[in-house]
Formats: sequence, structure tokens, C-alpha cells
Amino acid sequence: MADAGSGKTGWRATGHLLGLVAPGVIWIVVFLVAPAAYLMSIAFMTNGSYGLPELPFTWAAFKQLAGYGFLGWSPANLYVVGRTLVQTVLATGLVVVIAYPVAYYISRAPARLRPLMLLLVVVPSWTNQVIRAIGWMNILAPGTPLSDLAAALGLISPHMGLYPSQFAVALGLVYNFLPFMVLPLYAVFERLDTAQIDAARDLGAGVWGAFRHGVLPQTLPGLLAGTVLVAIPAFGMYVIPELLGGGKNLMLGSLVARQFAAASNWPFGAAAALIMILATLAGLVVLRRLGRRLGGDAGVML
Amino acid sequence: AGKADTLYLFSWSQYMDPALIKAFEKRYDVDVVQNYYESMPEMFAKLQAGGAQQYDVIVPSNYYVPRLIDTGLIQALDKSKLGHLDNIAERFADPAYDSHNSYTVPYQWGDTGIAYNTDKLPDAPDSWAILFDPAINSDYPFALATDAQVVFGAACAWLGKPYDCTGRDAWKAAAREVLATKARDNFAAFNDGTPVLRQLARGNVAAGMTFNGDFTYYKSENPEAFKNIEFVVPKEGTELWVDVMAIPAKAPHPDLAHKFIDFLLEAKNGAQLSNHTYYASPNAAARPYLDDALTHPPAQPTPEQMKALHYIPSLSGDDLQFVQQLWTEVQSR
Amino acid sequence: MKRASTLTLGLRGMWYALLVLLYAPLAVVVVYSFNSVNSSADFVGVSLRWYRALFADDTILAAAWNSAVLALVSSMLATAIGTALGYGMYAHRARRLGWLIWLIYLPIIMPDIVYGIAQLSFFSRLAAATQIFDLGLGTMIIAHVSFQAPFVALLVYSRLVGLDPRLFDACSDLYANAWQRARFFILPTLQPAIVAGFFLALTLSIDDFVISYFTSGPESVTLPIFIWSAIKRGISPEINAIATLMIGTVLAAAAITLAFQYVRHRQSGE
Amino acid sequence: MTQPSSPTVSPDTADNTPRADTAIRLRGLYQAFGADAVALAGVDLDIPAGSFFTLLGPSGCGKTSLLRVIAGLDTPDAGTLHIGARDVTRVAAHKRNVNTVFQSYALFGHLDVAGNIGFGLRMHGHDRATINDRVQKTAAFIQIDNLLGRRIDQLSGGQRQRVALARALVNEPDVLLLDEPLSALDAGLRSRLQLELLRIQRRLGMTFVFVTHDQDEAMVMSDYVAVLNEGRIEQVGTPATLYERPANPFVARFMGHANLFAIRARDATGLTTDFGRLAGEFARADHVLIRPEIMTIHAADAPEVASAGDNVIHGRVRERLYRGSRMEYTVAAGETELVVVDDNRGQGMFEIGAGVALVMETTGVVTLDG
Amino acid sequence: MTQPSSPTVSPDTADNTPRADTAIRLRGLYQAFGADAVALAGVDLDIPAGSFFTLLGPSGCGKTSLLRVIAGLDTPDAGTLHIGARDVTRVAAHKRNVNTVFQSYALFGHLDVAGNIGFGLRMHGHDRATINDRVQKTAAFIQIDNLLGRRIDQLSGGQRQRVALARALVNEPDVLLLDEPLSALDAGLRSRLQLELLRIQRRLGMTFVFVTHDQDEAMVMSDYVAVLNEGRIEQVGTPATLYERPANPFVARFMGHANLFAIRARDATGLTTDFGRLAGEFARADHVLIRPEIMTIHAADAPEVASAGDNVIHGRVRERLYRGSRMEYTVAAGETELVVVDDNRGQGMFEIGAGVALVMETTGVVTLDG
Ligand SMILES: Nc1ncnc2c1ncn2[C@@H]1O[C@H](COP(=O)(O)OP(=O)(O)OP(=O)(O)O)[C@@H](O)[C@H]1O
Ligand SMILES: Nc1ncnc2c1ncn2[C@@H]1O[C@H](COP(=O)(O)OP(=O)(O)OP(=O)(O)O)[C@@H](O)[C@H]1O
Ligand SMILES: NCCCCN
Ligand SMILES: [Mg+2]
Ligand SMILES: [Mg+2]
Repeated sequence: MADAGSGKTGWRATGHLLGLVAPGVIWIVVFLVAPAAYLMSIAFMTNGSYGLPELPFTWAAFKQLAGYGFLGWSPANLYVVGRTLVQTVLATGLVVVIAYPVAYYISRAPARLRPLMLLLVVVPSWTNQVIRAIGWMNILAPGTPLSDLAAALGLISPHMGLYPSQFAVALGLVYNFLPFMVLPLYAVFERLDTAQIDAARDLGAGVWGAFRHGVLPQTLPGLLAGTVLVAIPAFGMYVIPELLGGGKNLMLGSLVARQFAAASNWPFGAAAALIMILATLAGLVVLRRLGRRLGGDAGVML
Repeated sequence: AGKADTLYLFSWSQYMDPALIKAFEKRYDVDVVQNYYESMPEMFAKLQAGGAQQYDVIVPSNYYVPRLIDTGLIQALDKSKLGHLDNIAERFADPAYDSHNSYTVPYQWGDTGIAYNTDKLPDAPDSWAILFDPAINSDYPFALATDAQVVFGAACAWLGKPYDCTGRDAWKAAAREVLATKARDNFAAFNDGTPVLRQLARGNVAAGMTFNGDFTYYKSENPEAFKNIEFVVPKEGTELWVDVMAIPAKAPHPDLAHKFIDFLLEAKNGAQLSNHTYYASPNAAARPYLDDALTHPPAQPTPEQMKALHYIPSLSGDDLQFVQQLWTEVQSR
Repeated sequence: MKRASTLTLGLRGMWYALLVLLYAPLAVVVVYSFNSVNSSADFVGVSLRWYRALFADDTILAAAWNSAVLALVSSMLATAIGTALGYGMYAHRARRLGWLIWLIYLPIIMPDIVYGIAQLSFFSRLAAATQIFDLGLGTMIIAHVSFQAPFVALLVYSRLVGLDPRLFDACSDLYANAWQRARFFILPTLQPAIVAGFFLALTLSIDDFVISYFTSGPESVTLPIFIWSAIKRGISPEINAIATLMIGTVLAAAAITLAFQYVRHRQSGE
Repeated sequence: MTQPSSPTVSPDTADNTPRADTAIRLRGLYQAFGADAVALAGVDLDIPAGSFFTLLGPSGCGKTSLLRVIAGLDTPDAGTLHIGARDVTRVAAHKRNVNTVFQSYALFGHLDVAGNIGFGLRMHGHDRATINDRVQKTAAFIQIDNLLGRRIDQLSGGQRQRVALARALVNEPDVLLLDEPLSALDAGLRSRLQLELLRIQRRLGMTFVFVTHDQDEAMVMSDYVAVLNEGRIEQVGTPATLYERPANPFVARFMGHANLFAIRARDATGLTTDFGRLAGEFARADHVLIRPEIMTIHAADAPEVASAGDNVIHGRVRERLYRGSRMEYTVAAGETELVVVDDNRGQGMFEIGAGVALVMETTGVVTLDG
Repeated sequence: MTQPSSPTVSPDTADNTPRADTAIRLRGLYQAFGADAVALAGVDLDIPAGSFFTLLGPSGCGKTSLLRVIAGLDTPDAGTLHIGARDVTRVAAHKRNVNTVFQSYALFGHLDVAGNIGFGLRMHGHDRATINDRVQKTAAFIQIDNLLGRRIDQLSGGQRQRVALARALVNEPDVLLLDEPLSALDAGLRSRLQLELLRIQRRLGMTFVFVTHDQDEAMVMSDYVAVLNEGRIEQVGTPATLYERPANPFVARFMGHANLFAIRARDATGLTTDFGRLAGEFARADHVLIRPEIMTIHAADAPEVASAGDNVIHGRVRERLYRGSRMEYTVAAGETELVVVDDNRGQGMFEIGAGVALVMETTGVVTLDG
């Protein structure tokens, strides 16, 4: 049995290590890494006449992704990527704007109330995401009070609903991911060193300066952790755009899904999936770098 | 549970009489597990992704049959196991999509039209204009179907071409028309034929593409909710379809599948099915048992309407790829 | 401190607004599940007809059963595998195990849709070749475990990292052999993390739709998949009724959690 | 509450003599947090300009509260506060010419050392060149100019303390407040930094208000010490005054005197206490304080004892601690125990249980009330 | 490496006199973590049974490493280790009759106090009744029997320390190892617990091996002290030996002697050092050590100075620290500085800059090599 504390290695220790980690590692490698690798390989295959991948390997799927198809070049995929990015940034931004003060408020509440308040924030996310979407479908459908109000205000055409629409998608994303921002922010607010606020005031900072220098830097690690937890899944979100968007303005997740679940072009879908993974990784790397640069300790981030 | 075997049926939703399932289960002491799809592309994708070895009986539409055969997703029928084959009406005995019914047996047939709300669109003509002409409906939300060929056919017909138009130029023109329609303020969503009826009833949309039988079924089930919903067969021409039964290539219980198909070919059972779904029956022997409703529109189109009805062409190769890319393009923009 | 009251008032207002935002959609689902007509625009009268329809429908009951089996079995497997993984990473942290972390992050950062489709394409190919990975409850459980286990491992690992490493020495010093150490120290110490990991796995499983959807087979329809296809068929009050039952279950779970927290808090004393 | 007229400890050089005027004047300061948490229960205090002034007291006595009121971080519920001639009771923190060195330094992690030091100047809108210049000068003065580019988490505890000091000093405040700036450090570093802080104060001649709960630290560093207890000032004075003439038992105990005894009876020739009689003329008082240094320990039968006269306490060694340069004995006498210190100047030691005699210089005995 | 023959500090009662035999015998212990981290560089040591034995040294000198080898938590790379008569070099930790009190106690959070104390007995497979009984007795002995049902996080620092002690003691080990058990505590609690620990050791007569980096703590508590440096033992002896006769400059500095000077020249009549000449007869050596206690400070023109003879050092007060019971002066003399302590027994003080004379008893001067 290897010593939990010691750094010594040996055959017995190796056996111990393997006994513990092998099931997990093998599980993930066989049931996730291998499928992912297979999917990636599909991206380089030829699209068969009915959408299934075939040999030989080609770049065709990536060409199609870049916009080259039977029609010559088309910007349709750029629309999709752009729409996805805008929704992601918008949703993340809104989530921050809502979660920041709320997390602060919870952290200042009496200690015995805090678990309850956190629970109240988290509980909706214990239901299934499809169920959360139904709620919004109910609320935003045509003829509901909210839709009528929006129509009366001239925000939408009369007789139309707020759902399905891009607005409903944004709202659904914000709703879905709010708890993932509140929790890490709460964690940093809870151990906020208020002496830094005092120090800023003591050194001549006004309200804004005290916030900018006494509060914001301390909460950055939480903000970044929250951003990772919100932006990355929002970027790949499928259910909400699909249900609340009416299937008319595709986002990346639906574009990928459709190549497997409807339109049938597996290589194209796989190529788009590859791009999604790369974009996700790039986003993660950037956020981690940013986190380190801004002085968050490595443990805070995923 | 506890039964000798299980039959996996993969079919359109709202397309089967539960009593028939019970009867079949009882006769052969088996369980029937049903799964549903709302469109052909959905079914085809599921079959490609492993479904071919999980379902025993599927119910595709005519224009998907050739590609199911081509891709080897369905198996040739063992006609020796189908004692009631002769019940099939002559018109359906040797169809273009499957000569001599080597792979398929017809299930039911019908047409695709438009259902709309007469309160909101009182002046609606029997035309694709309900969907494509902003002058007819400028305010109320409406939907188009999710199957590329179904929608492009409608656009072709609206643009004055035949519903079964083919050729890249025709499809491009159709795609442009769909894009323009999608860009309209009151375009709500892409909804499939059966679901859109519920959306109509709930008031979420005022018009959409649907099927004659489903419309009649809902209307008779729930007259109150559907009292203002009407169905038209657009005069510019629309789809005539035949849905068929087939057995996936690696079906787990091919024997039982044959039994099921033969069961539905029985005269009384064929009639019971149509009486339940309000779709016309391809079963000649069933005729005596059919309800009256099935002998006139909308279940049975008028001869005049018949002239404007077309099968959707079966596509493959580049043509299929072309249509699919075009459709992705339409949804992406 | 005395001037902060406007800020406090603003924050309090925001908090209540947030509660409305969070619970309005759920409340609407609950309310419409009792609507006697099928409409989202009108609430005509209270009725239990959708619940009656629900309990009459075998498919829904089967879906509920499938959901429960999927969530419980996958969570138990993931807890076992994840706990071992987390402990292994900790016990051998002196070695170069950096790559392991990436293996653990992979399922966490992989977009659901890519995840589900990768497994769909892989399993369907495997099934075509071997006949053993047929899509169904089995593949769903496999898929769920693969994304739950990393979360459990991280929880267990971070609990261990927070421990005084001398505790392990204290065990040996107090005559515990390897098995006694596992039995009397490691497992009891990890118990809160393991329980938390199990519940986290459960929530992840319950929340998941996409991966379940793509790895499911004809007989493994779960409630979310059922609801999804019901929505695709046009939303109906029956769905609201199912959703209401799920919401009720979750609220009950939340209440129990809270009660536990307060009891634990009380025990630990002020 | 006596206010001393002049410091006993003289400063380093002539021109840094504490100025005669008052840097801070507090009158009737009252501050409560809720009904039963009275942090300041009416504080009157004058802090002489240019002095190293220490607030000493047990945890929770109100030291930080007082400092925060001076800094302007809290507003008192009642009372007034002058800095120099100006009434600043209602002036916001960022408008007071006072700076604070916080307990755990409260350095900004997102700024480097230079950024931290220059922060106050930046907030005051100085231009970049001025800021750089003054940061550079202050850093050189504090001897951390080689650290200017470092991140805060790359600094040791002692370095952080200096950065916090520089960050406050660069603003040239009228008064520098220091809230237990040394309490987080280990003993060695702590005594080095005590000296350093003292030297800096001497060189600048600035008023330092220093908070600690460590009487040793207070004694080593301060010109004046104010002892706080439950939001009140118990005594103000030089370290020697507090040590040698504590105003009451609280101060005496807090200054580390173990030998404090209630007086049972008093007559013309002396006092009766728990350990026995004490001959001499004493003022009427409640307590008698016998500092360990005024006693010498001897074998019970030693010749010095016989010749010592009246004030000899006989007892028995109960415990002894070897401390290198000295030996600390606890001696049981009468109904109580006394602590006495013997320096290890080569003489013998007393075993535990040995009978000893403590000889006392009566002139060093202090009586006090309260 | 001298091994003393008897302790200078006598135990409380007669029957607990340290036994003459050796509890632990270490020979040539060597332990390295990688090429350049040599934790133990050949340690030979005999720890007398029944003694309070302290390992003292700066951070990183190998104290913990040595303790871990004794406990069996690490196996040495070379060398042997006997506990009593038994060679346990390769015996696993859980098979040694040795217990440890860890630095931050390492109490099990998932068990209550009773569960913690009984853990070792449980691992040994004792039955429940025996365990309860012995836990109860030990807890009563350590005076924590009222805490048995508490959770660990409901205990104060001092209570935790006692639980950790009880958890080790209940197993009646041959040797108790304590790795800086007091270093995390604040000063007040620390000195109380020092005394308590010492009393418990005295009552039980068990061998305690105690680790600290605080020379004051080592001196107060120990029968013997071994000073470690870079994995080697510099000196072993009683506290008085180490303080008064350090074997080398490292030990001298570590024991807190500031006045250590290199000898520049030596002749028949005395020595030449940095601060000047020292008359007398001294052994040949490299360094001279002058403990502050052997000097007295006087005004330069005081009569005692004239009569003091040769060994008077003239200098000037550079710094002084008031410490209540004594005053600490730093005096500049020759090319260096000396620290001298004056007790505040009523005499006057010397101002900074004043000329003073330090009078020395030559008999107290120590010379040493290395
Ligand atoms: N914000 C606050 N809310 C409630 N009570 C407070 C607050 N700040 C201080 N107090 C109370 O006021 C009293 C004085 O507190 P203060 O912080 O001034 O003590 P202190 O002397 O600085 O103690 P320490 O040495 O522990 O820092 C304490 O009883 C404390 O509990
Ligand atoms: N597991 C280890 N890996 C590498 N080096 C180690 C290890 N344990 C100890 N060392 C090194 O061995 C030397 C002695 O360490 P040890 O912990 O014994 O010192 P210590 O005297 O207990 O110090 P401290 O007073 O800081 O606790 C140090 O240089 C340390 O860095
Ligand atoms: N609900 C059944 C529809 C069939 C369309 N082909
Ligand atoms: Mg304080
Ligand atoms: Mg150590």
C-alpha cells in the first residue's frame, strides 16, 4: 500500500495506483475518448450518398464548413457561428450582471439564512433542462400576458409570441446558467477581505475606486470560474435554442445535431463538432491564462 | 413484461389504433413497444444510427423507400409469411418506389395540405398563398414543415411549377422563396405535420402544413378546440403519399414483424386502422368495413384534387446532397 | 454603514426579482398542469384530467421507471469509480499525473451535443459490428457514468487535498494497517464528499437530456426524452403534469437537504 | 486619566523631539454596534504630535474601533474628533490626511508593489511622473526599491509589512495609524520589525498611533501608551509610568505583574496581605504590587536574610523555570504564591521544595486602588 | 557530541527519576530526499529512558525527519535504530510501540474525542469495554473527561492539544514523540501548556522526545537537548550546558547569545577582539562568548569602574529598549556592538549616546572553537 503522504514509488505503489485509477481511466478512455476520436475521424471522411461516412479521407467536410458547397461560397455557417457567439456573450454578460449583486447580497445575509438562499438559487437547476424550457414556453407563448404586453409596447408584432424567438433563447440561457455564476461568486464574496475596501478608502478612493480596487480584483477568480461554467456550456447548448428558438435560426449545437438527427451528413456534423471542441478548448485556455494573469490562484479554476 | 417476445414498432406518431396493438399482443402473446417520429429525415437518421437492428417494423413514406433499399437498411419481405398479400388494392400492388412490393407493404395513404384558423384568416383561399403570400396573412404566426422536400415542393407549386419539381434551378428558386418567407415577422417556426395541429389548437400558430387524416382525427376527437380550424388541399398541387410497412435489415424479430404486417393486412384490421386514423386504406378487402367518413374529402380527395396530387420524387446522390445543403442553408441564415 | 441602506434596499429588491425569475417558469408549469383546457393563453378551470391521463399511460410510467434506474444505477457506479479515481490521484499526487486531470476535465468541458453524438456514432458502429452495445439503458448508463465520475473524483480529491497529510501518518502511528486505515479513516473521512458526489451525480443525471437522448434506444425512453418528444408533438398539459411531478420531487429533495444542513449545523454547535 | 507632560524616552536626534502641540484630540467618543456591543464607551484622549502613541488592550476592548473612527472608516455615534486644529468628525475617510497600515496589510493583489505604494497618490489625481518619483523615494527610504516590480504574493511577511508602510507613508499623512501590524509575524521577525518601525518614526518625526495587545511590544516601542478596557481608557502614560505606577489592578495585571495582592488590613507599621505582613509606611489603598525585580531570593538561612530587617518573606520553592540568563521561581508563601526572578550570575540554584527567603526593597513596593 | 551523565534539572518526585538505561539508540542514520536534500546526514544519538529529551534546531535541519524515522513513518536510507533492546529499523510504524503527537495534532474529524483517543486501542483489536475503560482513565488523567462526547471542531486549541496527547498516551507507548506540538499556539496558551506537558511527563516517567525550534521552550522544558543543524547533531546536553558551555558558535548563536566575537590574537595576558582587549588567561580557541548577564553597565566615570581593574569595556549607548523589568542596551565598542542587560532596580538609565563602561567578570567568559 503506497503511503498517501510519501513520494516514493515502486511496483506495489504502481499496482495500487492502477487499481484505483484504472476503472475510471479506462471508462473515460473507452467510452468518451475513443468515441470522440472516432467522431473526429468521421470529420475527415467522405459523405456517402445518404449521409453516412465513407472512405476515402478528404477535407470536403471542412470545405463545406468554410462555406463552399454546391452553391459556391455562402456565409450561412458564419451566421451560425456569429449567432452562437452573440448569444453566448449576451447570456454570459446578463448572467454576470444579475449574479454579481445577488451573490454579494447572499454573502452579506445572516449566516443561518445563507444555505437556504443558495438552495433557492440552485433548486430550479435540479429539474431537467427540458422542463425548465417548458416553463418559458408556457410563459412566452402567443396570447400570454407577457406576449401581449410586449406587443402593446411595440416590441413584437401583435398576435405573435415572445416564443419562439432569439429573445426566448437568450432568456432561457440566462435562466439555465444563472446558478453556475452565483455559486463561484458567492464563494469569493464570502471570503472577501473587507480590509481592502477600507484600504482603498483610506488611501483616498471614492465609491467607484473602492469597488474597482477593493472589491473587483478579489472577485475576479470567481468571475472567471463562473464564466467558464456558463460560457462554455452556453456555447454548446442544444436544448434551449432548439425548444425556444423555433428551429429557424440555428445555433452551432443544432447545426451539429441536425447532421446526425435529420439532414444526415455525418462528416459535416463531425467537422462542426471538431470546431466546437477546439473553440471550447481555446476559450478555456484563454480564461485560464486570464485567471493566472489576474492573480487568481490555480485552484479556483477548473 | 413476462411475454414471450417483443415487437418494436417505429412509426409516425398518432398513426395507430391502440386497440389493434392490444389485439395483436393478445393473439401472439407478445409485447409491442412503440416509438415515434414526426418526419422522414428523423426516422432515417435514427435508423442509420443503430435503429436498423433495434426495430422490427417501420412505417416510411413512399419517397424514402428507394434510399432505404439502397442503403440496405431494410430487408426483402418473405412473402411466404404474408398470407393476406392479396388484400392489397391493385393500384398499390406494383408501385414505382418498390416494384412488386418486394420490400414493403402499403399501410395507408393520404395528402399533405394546409390547416388554418378561420377566425384569424377568414378570407383564406385553397392555395399555398395562405403560407407564402404576406397579403393573405400579414400578422398571424404560421409554420412550415421540417422536411426539405415537402417544403420545397410547396414553394415550387406556389411559384407555378409542379409540386414534384426537380432540378437545381427549381430548388434554388424554392429555397429563395422559403428564405423570404422565413424572414417575415410573423413566421413562427418549422413544425411537423402532426404537432402543428396542436399548435393550431392552442393558438400558437394560425396556419401550418399537415395531413388530411390527422386533421380529421383531431377535429372529431376535440370538436370544440378545432371548430375554427379548417383544412385545404392547395389548388396549385400538393403531396400524395403512401406510407408503407417495412422490416429493418437487422430487425431483432423478423418473424414477428412478418406476423404483424400480415395482421394489419387482414381485412377487418386494415379497416379498423383507417377508421381510427381517418386515412384512406390501400387494402381492397377492407373496403366493406370502412366508415362512411373515409369515402369523401378530406380522407378521400375529390377526383379534381387528385389531379393536382403528386408523389415526392425519390432523390439520391448529388441531387439529395444538393437539397440537403440548401435546406441547411435555409435554416442557418 | 448608515448610508448603505439604499444599496441594501436595491439588493433586496433584486433578490426578490430573482426569485420571481427563478420560480415563475416552474410555477406556471404547475398551474397549467391543472388547467382544464389545452391552452397557454387561457386558464379555464381546475381539473385533474391530465394527471389521470398520466397515470393511465404505461409509456409514462415506464419512462419514470427508466429515469429512476438510469439516475440511481449510473450515480452509484460513478460514485464508486469516481471515488477510487479521486483517491488514486491524491495518493499518488507526487507522481506526474497531470495528464489525468485533462482526462477528467474532458467530459466536463465537452459540449453535450458533441458528447452525445460521439457516443451515438461510436456505439451504433460498435453495435453493428458486435451486437453488444445496442443503444438502450445500458449505453445510457455507460454514458452517464462517463460524465458523472469526473465530478465525483474532483469532489473526493479536493476533500483529500484539504486534509492534513499527517492524518495518514497518525493512522499508521496508531497501529492501523492498510486495510484498517481505509476502513476506519479514509472511508469515514470521505463520507461527506462521497455522499455529496453521489447527489451531484444524481442531479447531473436528472438534468441531462442531450446525452441521454442520443444514447437511448427503443425501450429506454426516460421522462425527459418522453417530454422532449411530447413537446415536439406539440406541448400539452399532460407534459405540464409530468413536469409538475418532477418539480415536486425536486422541491421535496431540496427541503430534505436543507433540513439536513440545519441539523448538521445544530450538531456542530455554535 | 492622567496625561503626561513630557515623554520619558527621548528621541534620537534633537530636531525630532515631539512637538508640543496635539495631533489628535478625541472628546466623548461613543460607538455601539447594536444594543449590547458598546465598542467605545466615551473616550477622551489627546495624542501629542510627533509621538509614537500606542493603544494597548485585550482583544475586543475597542482598539480597532477607535482607530477606524480616527481613520474615518466609521463615524462615531457621539463625540468629536479633531486632527490638528480641524474638526473631522463628519469628514469622509478619503478626505482625511490620515493613513492606515492594516492588520493583515490589505495589500492589493492585482497591483504590483509600485502600484500599491502609488495607489493613494493615484486616487488623489497626481500625474504619473510625480507618482513614480515619490514612490521611488519612499521605497528607497523603506529599503524596498528593489521590490517595486514584484507581485504581492511574491513577498515575505516582513516585506509585505514594509510595502504596507510605504503605501501609507508616501502620502505624507499627518498621522499614521497602525492596527496590530506585527501580530501575524513570528517572534524573530517581529522584534526586528519593531525596531525598524521605531527608527522610521524617529527619523520622520510623524505621529504614529499604534495598536497592539502585547504589553511587551507596547513597552519597547512607545513614547506613550493608552491602556483600553471595554471601550474606556484605563490609563495613559509613558511605558515606565504604566509599568512602575499602574493606576489600577487592571493595568497592573495587563502590564504583566503577577505579584498583585489585596490588602487585608493596614496599620501604622505596615500591611497584612495574603502572603504575610509587609512593614513600612504605605498610603491607604486596596492592593499592593510587588514587582519581581525588587525581590532577591536567598537560602532561608543565608546571612543576608538575617541582616535584611523586616521585609523578608519566607516560603518554599514550588516551581522553577530555567531561562538561560535567568531563573524564574514560583515561591509558595502564606496562602499564596509569588514569582521572583534570579539572574544566573554564577550563584547556586534552589531546588524545588527548598525553603527560601525573599528579601524586598520596600521603596519599590507600589500600592494602588480599584 | 558529549552525552551528559545526569540531568541537572531534578524531577518532581523520587520514583520518576530518569531510568539509567537507553530508550532509543540511533546509529549512523542517513536519510536523503533526492540528491541535494539530505535530511539526516549521519545521526548518532542515545536518548535516556524516562527523560524529557528535546530536538532543537532551525527550520529544515531535519528534526521532523528524525522523528519520522523513530516513529517508523519513514525508513532511513542507512543506519540503525533501536527502541529499548529491539532493532526496529525495518519494522512498520503500526508495529512499533511508539506514538506521536503531531504538529497540528492530526485529530480525526470524523470521530469524537473518545473515538480519537480510543483509535489506537481499536486498531489493536481491544474489546469495547477495555477501550472505554482506558479512554476514560486517560481522559481523566489529562482532565478532559468532560469533553469525551465533543466533536473535534468544538474544541479550543489547548483542548485539542490535550486530546492529541491523550490519544498517544492511552496506548502506553515506550516513547512519546512530539513534533512542535505548541508552535501553532499563541504565547499565553503556549507557556501554560509547556508547564502542563512537563508535569505530565514527570508524573508518568515516560520518555518524551520533543521537537521545537524555539530555544526558550527547549530550555524551559528539557532534561536534555540535542541541537541539530543540517542533518547533524551539533551538541547534546542539559539546557544549562548548552547555554553556558556551547560547543561551537552555531550552538552559541542558536541559544540566543548576541555577544560572540572572533579572537584576533591571543597572548599570555589576554585576548584581542573586535571590541578591544580582554585580560586574563584563556584556553586557545577561535571565539569568545560574553553573556550579557556577566556584564554590568555603569556611567563611564562611575567609581565602580575605576576599581574594577582590567576588564572594563568603554563604549557609547547606541540603542536601548525598555522591557519593564529590565533595560536592554546596545553599546558600541571598538569596531562592534555588545548587548548588555540592566535590571531596573531603581538606579538611573543611560541616555542614547551616553558614554558607558561595561564591567565584566572574567570567570564567566567562555571560549569556544569552530
Ligand atoms: N461591525 C461590528 N459589528 C458588531 N460588533 C462589532 C463590530 N465591530 C466591533 N464590534 C464589537 O466592538 C467591540 C470592540 O471591537 P474592536 O474590533 O474595536 O476590538 P479590538 O480591541 O480591536 O480587538 P482585537 O484585539 O480582537 O482586534 C467588540 O466587542 C466587538 O465585538
Ligand atoms: N518528503 C520530502 N521530500 C523532499 N525533501 C524533504 C522531504 N521531507 C523533508 N525534506 C527536506 O529535508 C530537510 C529536513 O526536513 P525536516 O522536515 O526534517 O526539517 P525540520 O527540522 O522538521 O524543519 P521545520 O522546523 O521547518 O519543521 C529539509 O531540507 C526538507 O526540505
Ligand atoms: N400522423 C401520421 C402522419 C403520416 C404522414 N405520412
Ligand atoms: Mg482589532
Ligand atoms: Mg518539522
